[in-house]
Amino acid sequence: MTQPLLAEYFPILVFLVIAGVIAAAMVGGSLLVARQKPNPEKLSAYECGFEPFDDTRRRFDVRFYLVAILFIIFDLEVAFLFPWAVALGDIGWFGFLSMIAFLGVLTVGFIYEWRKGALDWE
Amino acid sequence: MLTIGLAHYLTVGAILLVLGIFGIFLNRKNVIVILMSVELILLSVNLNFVAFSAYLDDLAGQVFAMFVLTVAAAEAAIGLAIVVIYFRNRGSIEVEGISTLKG
Amino acid sequence: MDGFLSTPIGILAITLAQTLALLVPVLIGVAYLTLAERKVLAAMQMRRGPNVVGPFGLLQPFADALKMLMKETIVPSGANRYLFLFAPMLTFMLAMLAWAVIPVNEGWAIADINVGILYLFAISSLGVYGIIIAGWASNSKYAFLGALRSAAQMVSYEVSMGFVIVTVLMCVGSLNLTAIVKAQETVWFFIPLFPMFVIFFISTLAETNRAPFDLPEGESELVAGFFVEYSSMSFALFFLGEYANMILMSALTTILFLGGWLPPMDIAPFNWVPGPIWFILKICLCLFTFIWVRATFPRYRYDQLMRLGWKVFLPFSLLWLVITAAVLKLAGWLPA
Amino acid sequence: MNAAGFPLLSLLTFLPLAGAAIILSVRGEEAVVARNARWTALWTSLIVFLLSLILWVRFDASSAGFQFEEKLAWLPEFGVGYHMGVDGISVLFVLLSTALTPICILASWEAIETRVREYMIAFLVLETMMVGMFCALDFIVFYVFFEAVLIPMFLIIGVWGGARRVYAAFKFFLYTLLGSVLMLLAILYLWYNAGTTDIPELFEQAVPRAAQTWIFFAFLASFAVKVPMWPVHTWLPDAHVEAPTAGSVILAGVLLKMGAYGFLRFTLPLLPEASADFAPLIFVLSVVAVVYTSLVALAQEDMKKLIAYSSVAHMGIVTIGIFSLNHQGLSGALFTMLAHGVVSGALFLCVGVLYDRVHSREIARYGGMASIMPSYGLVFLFFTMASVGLPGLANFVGEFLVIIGAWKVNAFVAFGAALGMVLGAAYMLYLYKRVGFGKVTRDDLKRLLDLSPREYAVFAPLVLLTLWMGVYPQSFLSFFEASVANLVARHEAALGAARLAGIN
Amino acid sequence: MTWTLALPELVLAVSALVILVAGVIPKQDTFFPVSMACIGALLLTAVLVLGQTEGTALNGHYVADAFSGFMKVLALGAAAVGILLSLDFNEKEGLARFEFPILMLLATLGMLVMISANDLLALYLGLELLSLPLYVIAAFNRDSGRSAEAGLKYFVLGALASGLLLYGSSLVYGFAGTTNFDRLGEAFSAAEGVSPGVIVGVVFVIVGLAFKVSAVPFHMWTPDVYEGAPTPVTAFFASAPKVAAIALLARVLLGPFGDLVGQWSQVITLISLGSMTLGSFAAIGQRNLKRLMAYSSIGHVGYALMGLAVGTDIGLRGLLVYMAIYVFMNLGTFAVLVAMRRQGRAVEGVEDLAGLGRTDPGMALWMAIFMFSMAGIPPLAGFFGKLYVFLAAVQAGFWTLAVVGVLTSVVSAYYYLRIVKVMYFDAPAGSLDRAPTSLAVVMAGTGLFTALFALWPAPMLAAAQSAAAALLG
Repeated sequence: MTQPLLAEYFPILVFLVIAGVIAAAMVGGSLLVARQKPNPEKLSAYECGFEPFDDTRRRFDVRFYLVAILFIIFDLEVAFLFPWAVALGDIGWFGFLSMIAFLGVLTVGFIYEWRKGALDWE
Repeated sequence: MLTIGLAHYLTVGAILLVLGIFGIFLNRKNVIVILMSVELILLSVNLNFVAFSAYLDDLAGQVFAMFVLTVAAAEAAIGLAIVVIYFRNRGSIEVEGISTLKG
Repeated sequence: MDGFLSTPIGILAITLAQTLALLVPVLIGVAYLTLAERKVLAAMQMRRGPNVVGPFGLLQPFADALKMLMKETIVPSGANRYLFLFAPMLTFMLAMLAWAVIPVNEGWAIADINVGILYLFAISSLGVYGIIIAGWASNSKYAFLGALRSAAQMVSYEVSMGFVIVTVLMCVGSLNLTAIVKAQETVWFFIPLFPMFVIFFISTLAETNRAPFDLPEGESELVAGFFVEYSSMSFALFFLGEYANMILMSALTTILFLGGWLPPMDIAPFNWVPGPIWFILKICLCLFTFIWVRATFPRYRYDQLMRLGWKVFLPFSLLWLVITAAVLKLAGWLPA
Repeated sequence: MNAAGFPLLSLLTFLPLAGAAIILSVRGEEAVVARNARWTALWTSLIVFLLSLILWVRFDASSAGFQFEEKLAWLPEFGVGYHMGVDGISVLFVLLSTALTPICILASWEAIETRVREYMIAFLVLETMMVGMFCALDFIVFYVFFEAVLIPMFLIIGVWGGARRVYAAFKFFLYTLLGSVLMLLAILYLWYNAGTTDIPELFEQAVPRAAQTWIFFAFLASFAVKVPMWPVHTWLPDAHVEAPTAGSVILAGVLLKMGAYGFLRFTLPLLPEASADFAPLIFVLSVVAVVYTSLVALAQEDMKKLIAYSSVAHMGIVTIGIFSLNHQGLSGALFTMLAHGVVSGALFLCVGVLYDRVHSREIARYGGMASIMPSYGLVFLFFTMASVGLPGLANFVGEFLVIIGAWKVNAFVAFGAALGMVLGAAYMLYLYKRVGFGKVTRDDLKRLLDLSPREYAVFAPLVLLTLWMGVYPQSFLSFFEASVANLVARHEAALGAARLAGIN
Repeated sequence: MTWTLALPELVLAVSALVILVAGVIPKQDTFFPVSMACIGALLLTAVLVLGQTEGTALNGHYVADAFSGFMKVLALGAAAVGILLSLDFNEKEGLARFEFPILMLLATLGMLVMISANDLLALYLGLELLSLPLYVIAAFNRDSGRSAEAGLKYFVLGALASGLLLYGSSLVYGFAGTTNFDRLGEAFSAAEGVSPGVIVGVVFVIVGLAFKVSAVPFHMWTPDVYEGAPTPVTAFFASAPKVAAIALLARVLLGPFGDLVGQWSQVITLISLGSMTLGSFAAIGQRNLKRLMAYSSIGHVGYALMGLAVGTDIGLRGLLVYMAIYVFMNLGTFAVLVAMRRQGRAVEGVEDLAGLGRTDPGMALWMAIFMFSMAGIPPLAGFFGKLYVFLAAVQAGFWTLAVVGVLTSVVSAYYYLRIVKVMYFDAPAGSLDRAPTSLAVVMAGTGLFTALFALWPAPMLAAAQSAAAALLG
């Protein structure tokens, strides 16, 4: 524990371990205690009583993918905003306006997406 | 206790880099793996930057890492978009298939 | 004794004790939240709710737990076995892990790290993984689509949540959760930042897949969403995770906007009540609102939900962020 | 600027381009365009020729220096300028170029039927490049013109040539380009060494002894291909055979002289020691060329190919003359170059006359032409004799001087050159015997018409020139007397200085 | 604040954003007006670049000098012509989406940032700002498998390249302690030896940039991408980004790493040799013109890098002149390639040019001029580019480079001549459609430049000289 930075995070590690143990214990306990009697009908996928027609992991609406990309972009924007927000008092007007310019660029991107219908469903 | 020094970080970084490069060139299956390898390379770079930054007690490295993260995100987005287009045209993203253009 | 406590083993022992001291109440809270929800909903719908097991049905959660434990764990034939079992564990662990940084009172955080809010934000983002993995590993269309919808919905609202948090941070000047609470000694942030408070609260509903945003598990279309194939304890873990997340989000709302453990006014009799009690009370208030909303509003359509997230919340919170920043800057109210 | 302040050489160089521009701007029906193009090209080239006669008149033969000089800044920071001027060595080549161009245009009047416009443009551009090259007094400018010749010539062979024109055009282009780029490196070295590429200034600077060998071989690579010397001559027969008649004329008449001119202009003055050192090598190559290609010529079945090989042999004599490094040798080489330019050009035209009528160059296809086409037979005979070196006709003077020059250096070399002359007589007369005399083997030949007025117009100046050069060579020799003397003197001085340096 | 120095970039960035918003709002198709606006923005930026003062700005991340001015004007001009080339083609191929010119504009912005970068961070950002739009426009033809494949390949190798470059940057940063070029330069000029970590870093940086300029052995993507991408995109790829990447390479190597010239010179020499050789030999067998041009561009990069390898003032000047001339020839050639359509369908085989000399003499003339110029035959412009780099090599005693250079230029002359041969010697294989005015203008403009450069080379040489002087101090 020589490094104070790591010491701060030590409880989180403990937390992780305990949470993991609890979760595993619950699943494992159920596996041990409960009666396991599998049969093919029980194990088949839930689909109104008949066999699935095709592979489940098939192509899906590209919009989900679009949402993922938009999320990445905006989340990164947020990631930049965090330090900026904290340090806003120290960085003066130049710092303030830089971020406004950055947000402006993102806004342009946002307007573009909006107009192109990337945000519409159906 | 074991002290983790700069050399350890650099070694991990170098290993990640090599893994990434090999992932790109030895991968015979899936384009997505290539994208992941690229991310791995960028990860190794970030590790280097942050380690150096801590070692040199200089913030520039961390700033650099932030920018790399951002660009990596944009790159991943574009990469995925291109893979999607490719898939729409070909119906497959196997690496073997990417050889219509050659000569 | 002092000597023992400063050895690594001692520190480990203390941390373990602290962890359990936090986790056990949270788990019990989760258990009773399920009961509370049923009770409150019943009351709102002029019913009685569970009242058979124990007095007023107070032992109902334990009965449920026992039933779950005794059920067979079914792993569908086409599923990816390990991922299938891992997904609920992950969800549960993440829901627990976030609690490590929540300050219940001044100095009562197990890990009072200086980037606490960032940590919370990160951990709650990871929740998507549990859902995606579950949906993918189940090899069932309903689960898969449910997972996709759920993931999309969560990430959509996370963005505006991020903006809201940033707005709060501007007023605080620190990422530390304790510091955030302390900054509200004069005024709780939900008053000056009321619009952001509203956005944040609604986003937490979406983030936890609660009504009216419970599309991913909409019974009528996706039967139970991403965890349709789950049974037994793994199902219970998802359930626990979801409710733990509700409590967590309430705690976060409390910390960010409702002054954490601070009393409404620093005068008697309010300041006689200890901080943790205030904290729990505020959480309960939020939770009640969660349930209240569920009882009141019909479910959103998916397109309405996405529209709300991307076309209303996002631009609005972004705009409000800029306005707040500009006002703070112009008025010189920024924390040094 | 020359004394009159009039940029005569630039005018001579770029006037053809103006003609080309006029042709380019003409639009309309194909026949009209073709007629226009022919006339414009002819008039342009004639005007250029007439202007070039001013050179003849105003040139001061007693001076060894450069005359009609013009100088303009071009790439000043590198010491490269647009510098034009002529001396005794180059002036007659300018005239040769300007004289042959109108003849070529006239010769292709009817032979070229397709894409006349482009053809005429190519020829005028070619004229610009040839004149510019002989006038250039800056090494880079020289190189630019030297190389640029390839473009129009490539197109002339490739577009209007015979069956294997593509192969021939590529071979021609790549062979010469390969040689030239090596020379470019040598030029760059000299440039870096002297800080200038101005030729008169370069003459003042001694090139380090160690570098001379390399530069010599770099120059040799370029000029030997152009001359062409054995064994890099193989592009020539192909190019000659496939090129249209006028193309062959220009190729033999002017382009082959570019290599020899390069030796005279650059190799000898700039690299005196290396030239002296490697003269034996050149002699060997040249004698081999003379003898070997003469023998090859004997075996040819194709008239053009035969004349092409004869060109290689004649140019071998030229290189012998140049590297004999004495007054007679150099004068003889220069004279042979001029004479060969006229005579071999005329011989190609003679072949062209037959080819236009019969569309075959096969020797066996002909026979008895002298009786069917008497005037033609006479002209052909005249030039055959000139080529053989009959005294009184052009070639004799030059070759005789070369043999004298060579004799002074090495008797075997002189013997080789003389042997070449003998063999030359053999294959040329054998050619004439088979084509001009003998039985008329085919009936279609009997209906052939004799020379047309246009063809008379083409041949007349060449006949006159050949006679003039043979009968009164002094009028040409006097032009380069002073320059050659100066060249020899400087060469010996340089060698002497080097020897002194070596002794000390 | 000194940020006003970066006015050209700012103006370009703002105009890109404004045009994007203006282009997306109307309901109808805005491809043409947006393209025109983009060209306008590029020209405006070029004017601003010409009026730029010198100095550094933005905490030393940004530098403006004669070198950056020269390269920027070149890149901007090439980009403007690139958009001009796309106008007609995109309409006919159904690619007339207004994003196209804007992506080019953004890529150009990236180039400007690269050219003016005075810090590894700025370098990286500029490079990525350039690359990301290029990945997209390589795959711009969404319905073409070839285009998608080109985009994918370009993306994968481009991402790998920037990864390697970054790794190198991280090593340089770590072992030298700074990312600023000026301070790096000071660090390396110090007497004590340089850490091997830095050398490794520099090599990685060179590798990354060599990918971008498609120099051997990092050229693998070039032919495929050039062939697959839509032709105007290929034209753009082959011109402007190359200028920027070469500029960056020159600035990085001669600026901060100028004192390590002994170390990197060998690397660049090998790259140059390889590029020249491969560029000339591999193109011989190509039947597809775009592929052929890809190898040709590899070769040209080899020649240009020759100027860098020698590391002298003359060498740098040669590099600049070479790139400038290359851009002109290249854009002209691609104007012809873009114009190649038969009955409305785009064709790109060498044999499709057959008999062009008869069916469309004008276009054939320009193409012939470009081909002879690329082969380096005087008096066309291409010769002068080669002249300068060869002079530099000879002057610095890099004989291997010079000799290999002239020999490969003879080899490459073969395939350039082959195109001339197909156009003039072969029988027409059906005529091509008449070139639209915009392309004809580009052909004529670049063709006249190429043909007449010899008449008045002084202005460009003077500009190159002052640019080189600015970089070498």
